[in-house]
Amino acid sequence: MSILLDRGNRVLIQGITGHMGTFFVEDARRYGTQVVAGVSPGREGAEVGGVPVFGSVRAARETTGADTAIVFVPPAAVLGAALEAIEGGCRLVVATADELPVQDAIELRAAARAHSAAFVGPNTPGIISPGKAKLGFMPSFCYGRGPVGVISRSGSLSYECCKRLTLAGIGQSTVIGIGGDPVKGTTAAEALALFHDDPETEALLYLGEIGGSDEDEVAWYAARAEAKPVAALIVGRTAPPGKKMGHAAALIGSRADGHAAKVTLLSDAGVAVAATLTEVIPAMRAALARRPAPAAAYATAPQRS
Amino acid sequence: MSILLDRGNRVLIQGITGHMGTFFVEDARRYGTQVVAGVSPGREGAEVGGVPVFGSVRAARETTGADTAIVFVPPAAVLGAALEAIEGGCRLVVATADELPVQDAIELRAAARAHSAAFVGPNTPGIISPGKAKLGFMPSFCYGRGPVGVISRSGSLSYECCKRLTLAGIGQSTVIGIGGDPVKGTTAAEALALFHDDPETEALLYLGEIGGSDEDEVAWYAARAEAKPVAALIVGRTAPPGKKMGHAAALIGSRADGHAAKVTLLSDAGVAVAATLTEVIPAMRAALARRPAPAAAYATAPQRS
Amino acid sequence: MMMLEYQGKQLLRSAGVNVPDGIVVPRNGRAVEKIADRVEHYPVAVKAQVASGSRGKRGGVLRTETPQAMVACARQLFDTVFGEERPRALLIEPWLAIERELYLSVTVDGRADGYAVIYAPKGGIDIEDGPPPVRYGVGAAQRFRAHELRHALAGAESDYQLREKVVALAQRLVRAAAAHDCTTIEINPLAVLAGGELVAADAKVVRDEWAAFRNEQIRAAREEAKRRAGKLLRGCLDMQHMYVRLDGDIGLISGGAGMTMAAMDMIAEFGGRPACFLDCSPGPTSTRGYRPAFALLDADPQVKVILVSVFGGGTQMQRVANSMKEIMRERKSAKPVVFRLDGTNVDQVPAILGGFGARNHDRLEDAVAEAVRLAKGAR
Amino acid sequence: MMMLEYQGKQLLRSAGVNVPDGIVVPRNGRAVEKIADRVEHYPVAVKAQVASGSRGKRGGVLRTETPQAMVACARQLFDTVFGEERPRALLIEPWLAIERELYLSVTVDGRADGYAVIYAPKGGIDIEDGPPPVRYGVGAAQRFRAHELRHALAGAESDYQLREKVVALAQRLVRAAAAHDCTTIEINPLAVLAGGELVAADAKVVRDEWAAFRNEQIRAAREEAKRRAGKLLRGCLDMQHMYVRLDGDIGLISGGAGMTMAAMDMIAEFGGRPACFLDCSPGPTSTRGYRPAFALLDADPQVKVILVSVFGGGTQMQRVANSMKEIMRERKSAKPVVFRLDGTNVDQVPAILGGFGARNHDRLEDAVAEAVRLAKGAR
Repeated sequence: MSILLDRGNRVLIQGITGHMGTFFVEDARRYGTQVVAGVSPGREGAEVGGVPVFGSVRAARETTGADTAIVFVPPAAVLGAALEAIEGGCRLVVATADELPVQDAIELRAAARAHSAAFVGPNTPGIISPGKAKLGFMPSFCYGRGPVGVISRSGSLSYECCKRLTLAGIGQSTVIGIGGDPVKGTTAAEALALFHDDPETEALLYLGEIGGSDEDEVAWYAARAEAKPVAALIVGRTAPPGKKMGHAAALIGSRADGHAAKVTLLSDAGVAVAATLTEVIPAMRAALARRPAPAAAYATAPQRS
Repeated sequence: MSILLDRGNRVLIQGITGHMGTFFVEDARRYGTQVVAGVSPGREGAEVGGVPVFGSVRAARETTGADTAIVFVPPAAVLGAALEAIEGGCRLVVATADELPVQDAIELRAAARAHSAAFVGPNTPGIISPGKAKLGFMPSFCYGRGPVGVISRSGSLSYECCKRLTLAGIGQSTVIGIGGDPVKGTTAAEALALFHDDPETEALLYLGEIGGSDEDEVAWYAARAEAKPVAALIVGRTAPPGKKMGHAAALIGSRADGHAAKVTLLSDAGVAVAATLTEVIPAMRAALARRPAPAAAYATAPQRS
Repeated sequence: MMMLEYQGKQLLRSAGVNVPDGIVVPRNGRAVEKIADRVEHYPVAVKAQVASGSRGKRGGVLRTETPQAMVACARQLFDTVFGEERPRALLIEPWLAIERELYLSVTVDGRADGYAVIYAPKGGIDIEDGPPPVRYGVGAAQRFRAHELRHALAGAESDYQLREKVVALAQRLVRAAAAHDCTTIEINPLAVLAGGELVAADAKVVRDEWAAFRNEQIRAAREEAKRRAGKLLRGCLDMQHMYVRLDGDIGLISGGAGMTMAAMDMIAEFGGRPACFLDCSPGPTSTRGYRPAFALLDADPQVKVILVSVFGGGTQMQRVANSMKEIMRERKSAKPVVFRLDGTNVDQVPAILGGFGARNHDRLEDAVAEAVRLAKGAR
Repeated sequence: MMMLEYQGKQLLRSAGVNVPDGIVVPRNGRAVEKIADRVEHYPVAVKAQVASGSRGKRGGVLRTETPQAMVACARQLFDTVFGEERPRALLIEPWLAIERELYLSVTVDGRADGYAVIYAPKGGIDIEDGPPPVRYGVGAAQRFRAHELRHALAGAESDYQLREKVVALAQRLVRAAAAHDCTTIEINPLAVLAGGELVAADAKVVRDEWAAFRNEQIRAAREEAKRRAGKLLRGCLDMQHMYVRLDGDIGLISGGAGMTMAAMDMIAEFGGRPACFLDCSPGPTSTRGYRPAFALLDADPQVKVILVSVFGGGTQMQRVANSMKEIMRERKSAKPVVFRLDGTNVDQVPAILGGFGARNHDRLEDAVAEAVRLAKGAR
């Protein structure tokens, strides 16, 4: 198992005729992702790397049974494209774009909730279930299949950390980039809930940063008696207050936004917290050491890579 | 029977402590309307003419079982008050206010549809089911109970016409002011559908004017084989093009907006059209003369006044 | 409330829409002289800024090639009357090298429960004169869906790259309309330039005056409209009266838009001619409210007789009758006044009117007939 | 993007919010002399217009009673440095007779899936220093419900008439925030005057820079920020780089906000000090993209060594390596550069870097240790 994405997802690419879309066709397919359709209005009838192009999500879905979308269009067009996918019945929609106005993220989140679709993004590399499928532009070689569910506010940081995990022999069930914006298609809390219900996931790694309130949700989860063990890395210890550190949400505006407050909050909730990157693997091992024996935790035996 | 409003409605007044609200308590009750509650935030615990005042629709409904609301608050506050009533579970909400921004009307209409509530207004005197109840500030003496359902875009014009009907011995089942704004809580089409299903209503009088598209809906209804007979008055024969005649929607912007086009449209659909006020009673009589015999028309015998 | 072209274009520009880089020349003798210094490239379009439509057909847009010709055009346009108004300003823009003209508008439409987007592949003309345009009913602004408009446009616009640009622009217009309380944003023509770029060559923006409480621009425009109105009309506008001047001689003081039109129509039916649409119901139905209406019509030489027609619901008619009594007592004009008051508490009216020698007509027909008779006698 | 107080108040005024009737004095020697002519009533507040916070505590707001004192205050404020900036303008406002100070803000809040309204019955201070304020999670702007905010305020604000005014104002603020792509509108203090009127005595408005494509004001403000930046920084901003200057000596050229912070933190952990947060990932990851980053850090005397740390997903690392090769060839500075490239196609990187005598570090730890060592040596 894994969350949201596995070999079964039938993927359509919005903006398939663009640079990113074209690159993704090959890269994702090489990884095992079922790329079944592209959407590019006005270019219907064309093919990109053997993938048929349609003029609308509806046409693509009717012909190919696509149920998952990834959006590679310019920021001003993301709202329209992602709404089309969400309301057109896709159960998972990923929009990687950064530079999306927060108003548009607010609308997309509301639409996804209304249609019971999972929306991942914006400002994220996407989601990958190692050994099964990838839906985004993360570097495939960093990932290995295993028991750790990873949630990250930051793209590159998740590549770095997952490579460290994989080199340390710790595989991942699914790695989800929830993105660095304040309003998220999938929040840390929602990702935690999905991982909690996923039998393959035995422990969690949360990659957070200063600013925002996602860490509150992680702490809230970790403090529950039935929680799976959680490790976390919080970056931004050296970030000055009042300055936006790249991500819209990475800004220390109040005391609770700061590095120390977040580390304390998470530690108090029982999270194995890495205050810097060098401590990630030890923290992860500490969390994994706390997992219950598999027989007690799952009704069915989890699949391992 | 009647539509939307009868003796059963339990009415709450939003803005009961204001000038209009206070006047309405007495006037409506005198007519037989069940006024059970008022809402005036911060004034909870007070009474107006013996009616208890609450701080919210929720509190009013919980204590009094109110299921119908009339909104007498300043235009800037109408959106908030009417949304509270619609989303708070009232099945009928009347907002008489003119000067409501059309954006707010758009939001209210969407909310009413989402909650399956009837919303009447804005820019209307309200609704009256003669001999049963009134929810608005129309002059009671103009109305009498009977078989004609009246739909009007204009307030005073409906008083004038209903007085003429009543003096001519033609009573009304319900008189609904749909209002003079372009976006309406209840459209002509929706009012027609309600009257069509109302056994007491045997014929319809539609009071329209230049501009807008309500008359298209009336013609569309009247042209149906099973339609109840319709009479109509269209005012504005002498209105110049390109000028707003008081109502936001009463503006001749295209050929279809003009008086002649609307009269032709309705006449062609079989409506007995009065081109001016003096022809209303003859037109109404012509329509009533076309009604089928009651036994053929209804499964159950209609109640008559 | 219609904005002048240059104001509408400012609004469009603020919403990220391409508009020509124009110069606004206010109505002011000295300014005309100085225009030439600010224009760098010719030819330019010199455009009269007037609220009335069909400006183009009436010669309100002139193309000029030289500074001298431009100043001459500017003077000429400032001296021209369009409809009933002289230009309040001129807009001088680079003359666009237009490859194609489109039509695009966003407007409040009851059938759509909100906004509708209208598109025609051939712009620059009255949209009613062409084939039926594409209409996409949006509803509330946040209900705009790019793929729905795209689908609607598919049959009418074969150039898919242009179609995408129109979709993106329409999305921006719908958002701007809602954000700025506009009831109409019409771009006609929407110009396609050689590089495929879309530019709003003209702009008609109508704003919702009832949103004045939350929009300073609208509030200021209403104040400005009052300021421009004569003193007498301003008195009426201050009372929220709705006034449209017509060309007849029977001044109508009325209540309710539909009822006012019904009275106008009946005046015509009885052989008379209404001098105005004057709906006094939005303001106070008191002496204070009606006084400016009488002042306006008494001062208008075209008005021969005044017909007061009010059918009150929330308005209590004995109060209206008492206001009439007060106004008649203080009034200087000798123009005859005909009364037809009806509605709540009308039973008290005849006595009050009788108190100052006036008579209330039970039926509108009788009042109108009397007014028409008096107007004919006065000619 | 934070607006200056006077700009924020202009936005509030346009949305129908009461603000004091102020005069803006731009940074300009002559203007200071002329202020006195435009002020009719004293006392006035002379307020430095700076983006940095806690202006009040730093003496950026002065009360003056006379024209002479005002001019003196204006000169003094123009000469004062707040945080890192001198005032770009002054705002002169009538000194308000405040009966009570409240706090009201609307801000984007992930927990609310959109906007949240924050209210505190005691304003004028840092909201964190008081008791927990009232927080109403709105969500999308059109989800604002007056009765929900009213309910939320019931415990904190006992004056029901004031409560209703706060509800009406909050509704306007939420609408304005959405209409104008603001991420925060904070009014602190929100002044209650003797008549019960609410006036925004201060305003902090932050706009969403990603909405620049549909909002000309935001686009213009971004351009203005670039214009104000030095030439070198402007080169980076033109490439969409995100730059925050810090006080260390290790210049960091990095990709990804989180990864950049991780590298900063590791530098500190290893005993070094980062000179900046410089995330180059939003722009082109090409020679064109990285060149201004090197130009900026090479020219900064505080920077002793440059650490290039990029972990690419969509970015192909052989391209980044080739860009580095090109930049190193054309670069004049002798500052040492340490590389740690990883990610897609990293296997091609060592050969390319080796081609110009550089070495790629496999692990960030090694690269950081090397950079810290070099920086210490350079001191």
